[in-house]
Amino acid sequence: MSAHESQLLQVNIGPQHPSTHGVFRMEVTLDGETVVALRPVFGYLHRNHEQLAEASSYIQTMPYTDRLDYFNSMTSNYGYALAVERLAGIEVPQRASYIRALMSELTRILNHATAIGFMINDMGAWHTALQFGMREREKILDLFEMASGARMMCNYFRFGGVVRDLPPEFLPYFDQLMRGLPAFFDEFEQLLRDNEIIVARSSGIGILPRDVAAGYSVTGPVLRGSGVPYDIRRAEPYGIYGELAFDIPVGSVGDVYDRTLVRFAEMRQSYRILQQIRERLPDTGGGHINPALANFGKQKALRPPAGEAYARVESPKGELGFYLVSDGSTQPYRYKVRAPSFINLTPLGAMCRGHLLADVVVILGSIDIVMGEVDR
Amino acid sequence: MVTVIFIAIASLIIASAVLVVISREIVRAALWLIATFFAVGALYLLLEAEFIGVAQVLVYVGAVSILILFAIMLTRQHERHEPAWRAGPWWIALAGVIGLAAVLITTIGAVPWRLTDDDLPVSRAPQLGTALMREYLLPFQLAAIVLLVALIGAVVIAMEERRRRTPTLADDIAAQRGAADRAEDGTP
Amino acid sequence: MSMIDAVPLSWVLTLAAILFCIGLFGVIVRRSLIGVLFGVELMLNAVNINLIAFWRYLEPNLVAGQVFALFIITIAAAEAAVGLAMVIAVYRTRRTIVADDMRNLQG
Amino acid sequence: MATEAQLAAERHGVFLTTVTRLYNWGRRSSVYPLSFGLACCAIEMMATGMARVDLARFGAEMFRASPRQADLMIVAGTVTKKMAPQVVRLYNQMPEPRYVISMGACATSGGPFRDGYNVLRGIDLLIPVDVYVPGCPPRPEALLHGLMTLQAQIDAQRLDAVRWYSDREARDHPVPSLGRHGLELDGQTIDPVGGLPLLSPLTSPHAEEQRSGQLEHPQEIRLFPIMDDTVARETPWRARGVAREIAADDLKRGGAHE
Amino acid sequence: MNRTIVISQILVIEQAPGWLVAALNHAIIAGVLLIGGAITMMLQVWVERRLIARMQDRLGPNRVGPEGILQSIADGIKMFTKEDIIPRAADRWVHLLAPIVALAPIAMMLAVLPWGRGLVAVDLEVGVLYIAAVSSISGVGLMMAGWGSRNTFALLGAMRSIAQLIAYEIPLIIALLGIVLLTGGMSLARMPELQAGIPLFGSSIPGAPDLGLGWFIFTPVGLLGGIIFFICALAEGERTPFDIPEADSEIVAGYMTEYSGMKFAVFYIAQYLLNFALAVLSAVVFLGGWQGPGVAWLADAGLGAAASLLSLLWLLLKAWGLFMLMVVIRAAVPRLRVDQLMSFAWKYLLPLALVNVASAALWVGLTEWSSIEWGNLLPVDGLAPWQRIGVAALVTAVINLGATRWVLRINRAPAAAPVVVPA
Repeated sequence: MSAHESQLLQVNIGPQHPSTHGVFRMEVTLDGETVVALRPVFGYLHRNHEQLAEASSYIQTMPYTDRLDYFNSMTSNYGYALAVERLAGIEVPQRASYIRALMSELTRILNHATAIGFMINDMGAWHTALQFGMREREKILDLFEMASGARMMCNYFRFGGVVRDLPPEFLPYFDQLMRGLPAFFDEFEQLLRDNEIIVARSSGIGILPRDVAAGYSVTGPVLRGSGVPYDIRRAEPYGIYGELAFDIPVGSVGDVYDRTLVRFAEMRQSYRILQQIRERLPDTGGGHINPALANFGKQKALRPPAGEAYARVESPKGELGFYLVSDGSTQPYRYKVRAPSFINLTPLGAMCRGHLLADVVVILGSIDIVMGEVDR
Repeated sequence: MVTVIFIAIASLIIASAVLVVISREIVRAALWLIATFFAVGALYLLLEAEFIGVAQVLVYVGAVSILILFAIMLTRQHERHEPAWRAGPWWIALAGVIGLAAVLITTIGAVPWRLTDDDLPVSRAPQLGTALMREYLLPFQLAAIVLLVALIGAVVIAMEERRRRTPTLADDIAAQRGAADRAEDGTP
Repeated sequence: MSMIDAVPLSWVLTLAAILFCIGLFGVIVRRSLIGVLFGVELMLNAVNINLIAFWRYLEPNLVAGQVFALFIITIAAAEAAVGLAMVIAVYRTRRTIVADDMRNLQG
Repeated sequence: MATEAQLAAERHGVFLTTVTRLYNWGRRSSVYPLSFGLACCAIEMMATGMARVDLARFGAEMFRASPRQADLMIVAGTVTKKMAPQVVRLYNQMPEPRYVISMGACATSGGPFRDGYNVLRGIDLLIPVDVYVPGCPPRPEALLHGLMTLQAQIDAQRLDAVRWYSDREARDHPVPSLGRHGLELDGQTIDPVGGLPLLSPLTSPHAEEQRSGQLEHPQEIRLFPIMDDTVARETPWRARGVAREIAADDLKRGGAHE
Repeated sequence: MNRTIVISQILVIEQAPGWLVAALNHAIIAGVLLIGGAITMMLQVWVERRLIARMQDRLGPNRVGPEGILQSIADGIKMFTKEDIIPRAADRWVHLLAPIVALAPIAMMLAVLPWGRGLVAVDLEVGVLYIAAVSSISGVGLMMAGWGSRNTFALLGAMRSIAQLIAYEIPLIIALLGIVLLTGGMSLARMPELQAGIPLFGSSIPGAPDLGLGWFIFTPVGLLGGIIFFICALAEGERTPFDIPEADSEIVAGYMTEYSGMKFAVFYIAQYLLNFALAVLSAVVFLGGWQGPGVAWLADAGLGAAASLLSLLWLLLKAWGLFMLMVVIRAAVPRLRVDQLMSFAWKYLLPLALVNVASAALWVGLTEWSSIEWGNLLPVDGLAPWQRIGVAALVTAVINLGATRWVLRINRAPAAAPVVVPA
């Protein structure tokens, strides 16, 4: 043992720790306060998601996908619905696609607003930034509740569409929200983007270079923050995303600050998409669901032909993929989730090395993980 | 009244000083040392040397002992007990020290001290300041230089070597690229 | 009622002498460098008590006693800083701060 | 704030009730929760502290990171078998008087993940729960109601009857470990897959909580329907080795999706 | 000139021995200060929770008593009846004594602060030095807590707090030193008395009314010193953005991780009292202390008691204002990192504080130059006092402004350099 090694300090952060975003554990080796090595330990929220899905019928899994990434139940629903539709060859009416995209983009705003808030919280702010994000989240959740009946676990998507059409009071409230959003973006950005301390805490921290990021196959704002303009909505358009105009914001350095800026910019892009959807929504044709599957009994009795399918969506955290193998029965033979939080977590150790203990929580916050998705 | 206070302070000084010397755990010894410093500061106040008393607390309790605790934590001495805290023939040392104390105390008792009847000056801090700036200006400057030298010396001695720094991912990549560039330039 | 009326000078000097001897004992018997430093600090404090006592009892109008005490405090602070820095440096290279283990001073 | 019984006792000039009222008033007005979230419900727990449903009004917004300074553990989310020992340990680290709110279906009973091999079927198998808040996840208002229920419970307690402050030596709750077949306590599996727990459910704090030490079906090997292919899903009631309660439970669910 | 209200004069007991009167005197003063401190601390907690709630669109505690003002009392009852846990691995006595060692010096600080016109418990000649000395003791308490708990997070928190304390104590004392030069003494009780008159010129203009506004903060030296002092006070009191010793998102609760019930409450009280004492100190040294419009007028009119009361109100107003500023800062910004904190102290505050001391010396030289010992070196001999002050203000303002800009520029330069961008 060299003189250097004996001075190292082992610290166990988690699974109960205020800033591990759930039940996540990090075994950190410290030299003074500098991180020499970091080993993520997870599995504290392993809830047998995939196994339960293989023992249930296809539609029974839909509520479980809500609980994968519990911030973004709508996009998880979307990914799973897309996979089953691809497996069974189900058509989706145009109006349903619009509603789905609308819900996805609302989810993205919700997720990014709270994710930035949580990250600033990890930097030591006293919940004020989080409060801003949560305030918008409540407004968006009101809309979700109007449409689906539930705040968080919406269970709104069905194979071939969504469970019910938007209620009449939805659009006025939606317009009201849209009127308030630009002011919220401005206020949020003004508060956080130019804050001297936040810039000092986040710029140059946790740099994930472009090729390393690609090597770790991270996706979402983490990858885009490193300067790779990769977005499933552009790379492999699903639903109506091929028809919508939006930009893919990318960072230049790949540090925590870039990831935050990418999230800010993505919220504005989502707003742009929402505006386009709002314009076209009244003219869309087709019902909210494919008439062949409008009856819930038919959804339950769905028996896709034997085969396999993979579908992916751009969840706010990155590429969310669902892989399904059917043997022709009412239950999937194999069900696998490619969870963005889990993949994005892999470079954490490399990103934290050489930084201080205080930076670790900020870097973790900038990755924006959800343990429900990591452990499944 | 004052006699009682003096005896209390004196016994605190001696008891904590003894505990400093015989405590096995180094952190406990350091804490007793702080108690000693504090009691000595109180004694100065009793002797109506307020400035020195406050300076004693500021320098010894506020700086030196904190420094000591810091050094203990840095050298990880708080994690181990000192099983053999005494060097071999400690009783010889004890006997010698007791002998020295006896000699000193006898001498103190033997000397006829010429006590003064002068009154204490009312404002003592300005007097001290003036003295430092006039009669003792050179020693004062020297003390400042000593402090500066000690400061720099301590920093130099305790400075960590730069190479022990753990490189970050970006540093690694930059180093690799630098090496690659150098290889490109260097190879003819 | 001030102290000079209540407490004879010899008591204060005796206190300082005892403190000095305790410090000396610590310096001799302590094995760790930090422990030795503790002893030195105790001895310096004993000297300071003497200086202040002489100033107060013998020459209260001369500030020399206080000035010297102040200088000793200064030097003690410098000594502690350098001493502890050396302790840390020694610990870095040898992983010990026990004085007996240091036979030679070569790095 | 005081219950009728207390008011009645006070009319009779019982001094202790006044002290009790003060004591209960202090405790109910200053419940510091442990900042501890497990899964989905944790987000709604945070939403409870935020602007719309302001938990701070009840003096309960001081989420403490250290269990030593917390009074209330809100078990918010699914407790997996890997996490259960940590939850019990955290509970043990909290100083008395301490309260537990089981928030959401998962913490109460395993919820939608009840069938999973890695999911504890309710945190009350290991630690006593004061208030259960149903929902998946419960709305913030529901958690607020849970807190107010807890406050009502605190109000009903009498200083001379509380279980803390007695001479009884403080005993930690037994911390299970994750063994080969699930959670183990003293080498015995206490929550076998699909089985019933060794520990009887611990109820409210004024009930003397004691380990029953009895296994309901000590010798029976219980198999979990999903894990064992001998168990036909369509006829769970015929499955060999499945406890009757579980079979009945599965029967209900089996009926639901036909 | 000792305007201290001597309580023994009120409680004249002819037969009582002198030491009994003195002891009673001290006991009463100490009692008043400690009870006042306890009430202040409770109000502080309530104000902080309500104010932060307002900044976050919430209501804050409002159920206990009118507008929730009894919240702290409920907290106190709860904490003092909670189980006291001493971890088995902890060092029992050190763990027990640590909160006391942390609180006691802060209570001792209250004694020398001048609370109003003539309201000072102990007028110490070396008051400023005493404050510095005593406030550094509580660091020992934190170290004891960190070490005695035998908890990694607690030890990390203690080490951080000590490192921070050492770094910020130096600019704090040097910032005070500038004012000591200005007043020519270290007595805290005298400082407000020297801040009478009108802004900047004090009472140097003959015939100008005594508005009690000659605060040091209106002079260039006092302004820079005050800003440095307030920043250091934030660090010393472990307030955001310098609350890294108890950063709960990193090291759980820092040195108090293992403390429960009563002992935790003592740490809590210590922290809030320290914040308040530092706010009062800032007010006394830089914001004129108890000086304010009306105090001098009341005193001249012969209403000494009323003047004292008004002066106490002025001081509390300033101190609470500063405390609320601390709260607002806490709700608005995240915390700095350890190394950033250190470099801020050593690279920004320390040089500025040193320049400020030089400015203060220049100020004293320009305004009070009267000796002919070294000849007519400074061209201010023929000027009236207020003209000298004008010249001094101009010179020191230029120096301080230049130094601030220079320090900001040289420190900003490397930070603005592009980060390594490995493509």
